[in-house]
Amino acid sequence: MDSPALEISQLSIKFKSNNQKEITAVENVSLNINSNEFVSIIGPSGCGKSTLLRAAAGLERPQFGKIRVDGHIVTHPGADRGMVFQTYTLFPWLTTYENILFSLKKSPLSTPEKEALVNHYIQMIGLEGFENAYPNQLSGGMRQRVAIARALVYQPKILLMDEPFGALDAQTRMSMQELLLDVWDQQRLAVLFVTHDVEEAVILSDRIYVMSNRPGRIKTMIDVELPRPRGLIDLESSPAFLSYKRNLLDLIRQESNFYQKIPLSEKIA
Amino acid sequence: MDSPALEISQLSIKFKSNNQKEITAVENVSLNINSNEFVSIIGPSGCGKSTLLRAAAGLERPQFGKIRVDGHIVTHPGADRGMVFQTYTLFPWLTTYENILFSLKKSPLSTPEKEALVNHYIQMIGLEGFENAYPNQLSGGMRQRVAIARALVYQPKILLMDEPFGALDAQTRMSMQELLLDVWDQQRLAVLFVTHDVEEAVILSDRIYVMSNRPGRIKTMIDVELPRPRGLIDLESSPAFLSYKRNLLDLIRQESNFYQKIPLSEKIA
Amino acid sequence: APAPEETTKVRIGTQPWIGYGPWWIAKDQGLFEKYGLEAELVDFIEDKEVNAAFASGDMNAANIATHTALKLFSVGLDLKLVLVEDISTSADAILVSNEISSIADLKGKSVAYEEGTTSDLLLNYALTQSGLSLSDISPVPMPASDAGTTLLSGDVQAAVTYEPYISEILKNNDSIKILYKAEERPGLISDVFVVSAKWAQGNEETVRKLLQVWDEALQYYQENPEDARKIIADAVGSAPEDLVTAFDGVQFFDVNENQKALSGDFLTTIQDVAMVSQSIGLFETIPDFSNLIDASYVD
Amino acid sequence: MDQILSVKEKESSESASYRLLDLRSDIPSRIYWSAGGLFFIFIFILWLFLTSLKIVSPLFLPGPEAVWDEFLRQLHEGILLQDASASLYRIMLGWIISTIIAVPIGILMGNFKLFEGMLEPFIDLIRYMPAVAFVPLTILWAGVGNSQKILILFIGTFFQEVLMIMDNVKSVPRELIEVSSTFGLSRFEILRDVILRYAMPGIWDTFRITLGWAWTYLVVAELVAASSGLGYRIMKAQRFLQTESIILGILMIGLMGLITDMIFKFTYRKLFRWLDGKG
Amino acid sequence: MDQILSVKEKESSESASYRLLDLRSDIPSRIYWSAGGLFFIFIFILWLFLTSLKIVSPLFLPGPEAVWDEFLRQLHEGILLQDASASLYRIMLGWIISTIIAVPIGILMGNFKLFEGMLEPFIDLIRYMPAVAFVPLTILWAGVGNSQKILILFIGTFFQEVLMIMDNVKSVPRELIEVSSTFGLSRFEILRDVILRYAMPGIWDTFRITLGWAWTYLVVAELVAASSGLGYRIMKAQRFLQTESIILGILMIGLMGLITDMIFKFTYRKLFRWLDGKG
Ligand SMILES: Nc1ncnc2c1ncn2[C@@H]1O[C@H](COP(=O)(O)OP(=O)(O)OP(=O)(O)O)[C@@H](O)[C@H]1O
Ligand SMILES: Nc1ncnc2c1ncn2[C@@H]1O[C@H](COP(=O)(O)OP(=O)(O)OP(=O)(O)O)[C@@H](O)[C@H]1O
Ligand SMILES: [Mg+2]
Ligand SMILES: [Mg+2]
Repeated sequence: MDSPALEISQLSIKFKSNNQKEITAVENVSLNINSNEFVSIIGPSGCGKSTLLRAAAGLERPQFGKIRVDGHIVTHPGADRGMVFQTYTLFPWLTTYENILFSLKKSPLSTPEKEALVNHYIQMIGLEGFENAYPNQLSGGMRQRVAIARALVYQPKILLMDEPFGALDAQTRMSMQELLLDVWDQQRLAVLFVTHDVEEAVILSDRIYVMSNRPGRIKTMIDVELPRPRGLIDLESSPAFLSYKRNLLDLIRQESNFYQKIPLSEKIA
Repeated sequence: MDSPALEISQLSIKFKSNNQKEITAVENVSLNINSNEFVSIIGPSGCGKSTLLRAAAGLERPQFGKIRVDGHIVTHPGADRGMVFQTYTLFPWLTTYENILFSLKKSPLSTPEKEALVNHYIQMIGLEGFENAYPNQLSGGMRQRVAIARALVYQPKILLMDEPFGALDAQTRMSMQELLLDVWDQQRLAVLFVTHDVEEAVILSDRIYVMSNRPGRIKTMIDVELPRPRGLIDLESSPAFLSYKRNLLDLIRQESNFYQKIPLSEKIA
Repeated sequence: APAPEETTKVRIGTQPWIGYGPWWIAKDQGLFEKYGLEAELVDFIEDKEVNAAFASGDMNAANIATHTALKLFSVGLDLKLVLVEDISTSADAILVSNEISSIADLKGKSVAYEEGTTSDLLLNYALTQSGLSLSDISPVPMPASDAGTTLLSGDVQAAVTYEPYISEILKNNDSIKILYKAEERPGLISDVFVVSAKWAQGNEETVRKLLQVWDEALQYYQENPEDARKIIADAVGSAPEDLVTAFDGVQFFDVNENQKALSGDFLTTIQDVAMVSQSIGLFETIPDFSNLIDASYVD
Repeated sequence: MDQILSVKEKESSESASYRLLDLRSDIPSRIYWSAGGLFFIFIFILWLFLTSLKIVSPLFLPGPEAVWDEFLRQLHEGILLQDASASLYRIMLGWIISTIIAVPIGILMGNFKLFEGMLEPFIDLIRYMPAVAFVPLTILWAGVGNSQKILILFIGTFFQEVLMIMDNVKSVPRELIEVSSTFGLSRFEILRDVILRYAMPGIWDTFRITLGWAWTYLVVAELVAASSGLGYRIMKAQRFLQTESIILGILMIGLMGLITDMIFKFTYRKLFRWLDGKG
Repeated sequence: MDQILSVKEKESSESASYRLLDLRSDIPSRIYWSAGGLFFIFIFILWLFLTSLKIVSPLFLPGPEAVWDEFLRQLHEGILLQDASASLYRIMLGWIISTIIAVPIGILMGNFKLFEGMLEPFIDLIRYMPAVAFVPLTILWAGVGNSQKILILFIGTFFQEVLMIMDNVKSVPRELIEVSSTFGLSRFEILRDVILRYAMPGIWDTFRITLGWAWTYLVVAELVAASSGLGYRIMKAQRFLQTESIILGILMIGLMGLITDMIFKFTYRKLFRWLDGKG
């Protein structure tokens, strides 16, 4: 098996806006991800990160270029790729347990096998006791954990995550990162992870692609050669980590820095 | 003038939930902020940060305790306190210019004075050329800049900010932080800033209150004695900064860490 | 009549009009059964609904006003007029408030009436007789059921309507009186029994039996007026004492009288009705009515 | 401590008046409900006043006692129950038929732009047409039995219902559909297990509203050749100027409508507990 | 390069069929509109077919040519325009009066729970009452002039309109009200400058929908003492059994309703450009 788990080549995606103008969301993007590789994409808001991920999932049709999973061209969404969305996408009428079970609908496993699997993941995301809670009864962090479990339980080869921790508070976020790294390591997943948090990208990734402002192209690629397993708290004060972070921040600031110091006028001060 | 700009003492706030149970959102919180002081509150999601801030704005009525501004008890919202909300609160039917002008409705200034003021702030937030754009035509970062300008333009003594940068991307966030520090410095504002981003709190604040999980109490108070002006990028690799950050992260992790490493069962691996 | 082995079903469209009363007597007294008929009297509120139901073929027979029969015939409906049921003498009338004393006084006044109905005919006839026309008054069209109410509320000075509304109005207010009654032109306002020609073909015997039922019911009415009037009053939803004037305002026709009418009198009446109908716009040209009347059943 | 307590007292007494007059603020449910009750009592007293002092003639507006007597009479004679059940039967049948057809078509229109484009302009044209005007046509088409009455109720509700169900279906967030497709579900499965499940509370609300509208068409439906029913009773009462019977009929229809409305509201809360996270 | 191009071609041809059948996917507006046009043509041909082959008697359903002739006749005689304008006048007046009263009450109910609690149960009861049943009562109350017709239109629209406006007002996000209060605005200023401004598009839509409903009440309104109007023409045609005139009247009402609907939709887009950020 030589072909990469996910191969995106020369991808371009355009949209028609309200007033019929064409917006190029993604332009000529190529990238590969091998199995058991953790790849992040960072870039300013609106640069096309979500669009790229959606295309990989089979939810957007490219105008040009192609996307291959294990060498096969992607045309539709499929159970080989799990996706965690930027917004909450739990089914509000299903409990935690049922939400996770739902994604196993098409699985050939027997019912007891499915149940064991669901219970395992509930335990792993630390939601024992919340099996019968509806999404509205869960906090934002809990919901996102369920969404991750739901995307993992059917054992996709590739996990696509679109700013999954964007809405979480600092401590929940850290726990989620640990959880994710463990799962990734144990299941030998290929992960494509979108974020706008530089620190998060460095902590998690083997490789980081930096995207430019619209039209979204790949501006730079950075290999993160920090040893694994990475202890999150210790990492943050290591010089290597800080240099990656600084490097990325610099790249990003070139992209957009609107603020110029202006002295307040006399009238106001 | 000896009394602090904002004085919160023994504040407790309870809510009735759907099923008539009482939820204590804020319990026995006391804190003071002097003018030209920048104070942050961090804490896990749902711990009562927003509720505390809303009480300071006069939008929630406390069950117990009191809030004083310049020694006077707060009962209603007033133009002495400006507030920037967690969600976008621009008026969608008004342009950038009109949105900022709107908050000057009750100001005794003359029309030309108002116009000059609005134009000044538009320049400061870097939105020249977007004066006539409606909120729907602006990006998230731009909208939040307008919201800040709108809260500043009528020159309140106290600025209450509820996770104002939570939804912004890394680079926009950095620019906004610089902008905010400058304004704060020039206008000698008292700022009460809610965030769940530890780094942000350290960068901006003179003092940080850490809140505990529900019921929201103040757990610790930390004085941040980093020199000002703080160059954002340089700061991040300074040992003092890193030690504050680490300290806070430790405090926060005690509050909630759901994740326990669990090996995946045989069946799954 | 001999007791038949099996019953024939007939659906008859009616309205709550005392002129159709004998049918309810027949129902009450079991006269239909006696003749081996299973009749269903379907009660409608307005003309237009009976018309539509009869036209749709849902009704085998219907009780309708003469001019309605002419109208249905003129639009090409295949129907036969087999019986003149009654003529109105004082059961249709023009009601006015006290200050009006003649038809001529109606000039310039507002008059409530239902267009295309007996009221329309009566009003037009009355106006023509006094040398006036519709353009001399100010017409206020509305359902006959509302016309009296409107007169009571003082919004119009005159209303054309029929029983039982007339009794109801007079009972409620003594500042209102009858100005003009249908008997001024006997037969102008009359009711007939029509059957679907298609259905009648092959059901000649049933039609004949229906007329016998009518005759027998009418006989009962004449012999037991108290009892008969109560049956009818119940059917139209009123109290007998409220309908005394109403009953006095109709003159029923039995089969014998029909033999004479359908071959003489009534033919001229029809021409008169047709003319007034034409003047109110019921039809543009007066059709040839020779195929409408079928007197064979009353022979 | 003393001082703080006094502040607390001041606040709470002040807050009572504050709450009633403040924009959007919640008020104690005690006050909320008694306001409604008091308003009903007010209307009742006004009615009593106008009629008993003969300010309005009883022919125009009968007094409450006349309506009450009429109520007792009809109840006693069994007419009232018979009318109510006849009407309820027609309403339910007309509405159920309308619903059975409206649901699949609404779902098609909400999910497939092709069907929306095909049917919406036509329905838009038809839905403003007055049901009353269809009465003679419905007689011609459906005779004078119950089917004609049900057809009128159908015409009165169907077209609005289809458009509302289309909107309900469209309210399903695109992301929920997309995430389901990443689990490998077929279009039909997504429709059944995701779109319909999500849209169900909205559809239920549409059911409630359209059933309410069906009641307003009852009189028109029972215009023709009915021999019982609340609408029929009203029409009949009109003939004899029995205003008290008209008012009684109108009140009964309003009440029946309110009851069916409340049943749907109640079952809504029971069926869709997940909406407010009460499990 | 060659290979990529071929992929592209394959995709795009495939995507055309994909789009039409896919859940929620947009289709070219060309297809969207022609589907609607074709459906109208289909209905028309069906009508022509049923009538010209005499499958349905002209008394039940007249052919398009008969309706067209009737249209030309009424147009020629000036009746049509006169009817349409008489009806339009009544509809507008009834609806405007209903709106003038419904807007302030709906605003009060949407902003103050006290008013909601007071009026909602009452309106809930009344709104299911059938407008037709009110006809005799309205004559007694308002005579037989235009005011009676307008009263009927009012009864038909007002109660639903109030509840809808209440909901529109309630849709204003609490944060917008709160942020305005931090600028020191009074309750009245917030109401006028924030709540109403925000709720305006919703209220405009309520206007559109309720005006549409007013059209469905036209026939009932023109039942009594009208001597012109589309509803009157239908009633009269019913008595004279002129089915083509009935159909013409119904079509005209549908069309007029559609036109007023479209005017509101159009002005909505013009008035509330800020909604989709087109400036
Ligand atoms: N369905 C669509 N129709 C039209 N334009 C779209 C559509 N989806 C995305 N866009 C546009 O494409 C561009 C890229 O959007 P995208 O959501 O991929 O950005 P992003 O990088 O994910 O931003 P964020 O960090 O805010 O999530 C944006 O300008 C957006 O407005
Ligand atoms: N109006 C209300 N009615 C009932 N409960 C409320 C209300 N407002 C807040 N709460 C509850 O009070 C608690 C504190 O809420 P608050 O919004 O202050 O938290 P927070 O710290 O701002 O959280 P986040 O970081 O997610 O914004 C939560 O449990 C919340 O559910
Ligand atoms: Mg995105
Ligand atoms: Mg908050």
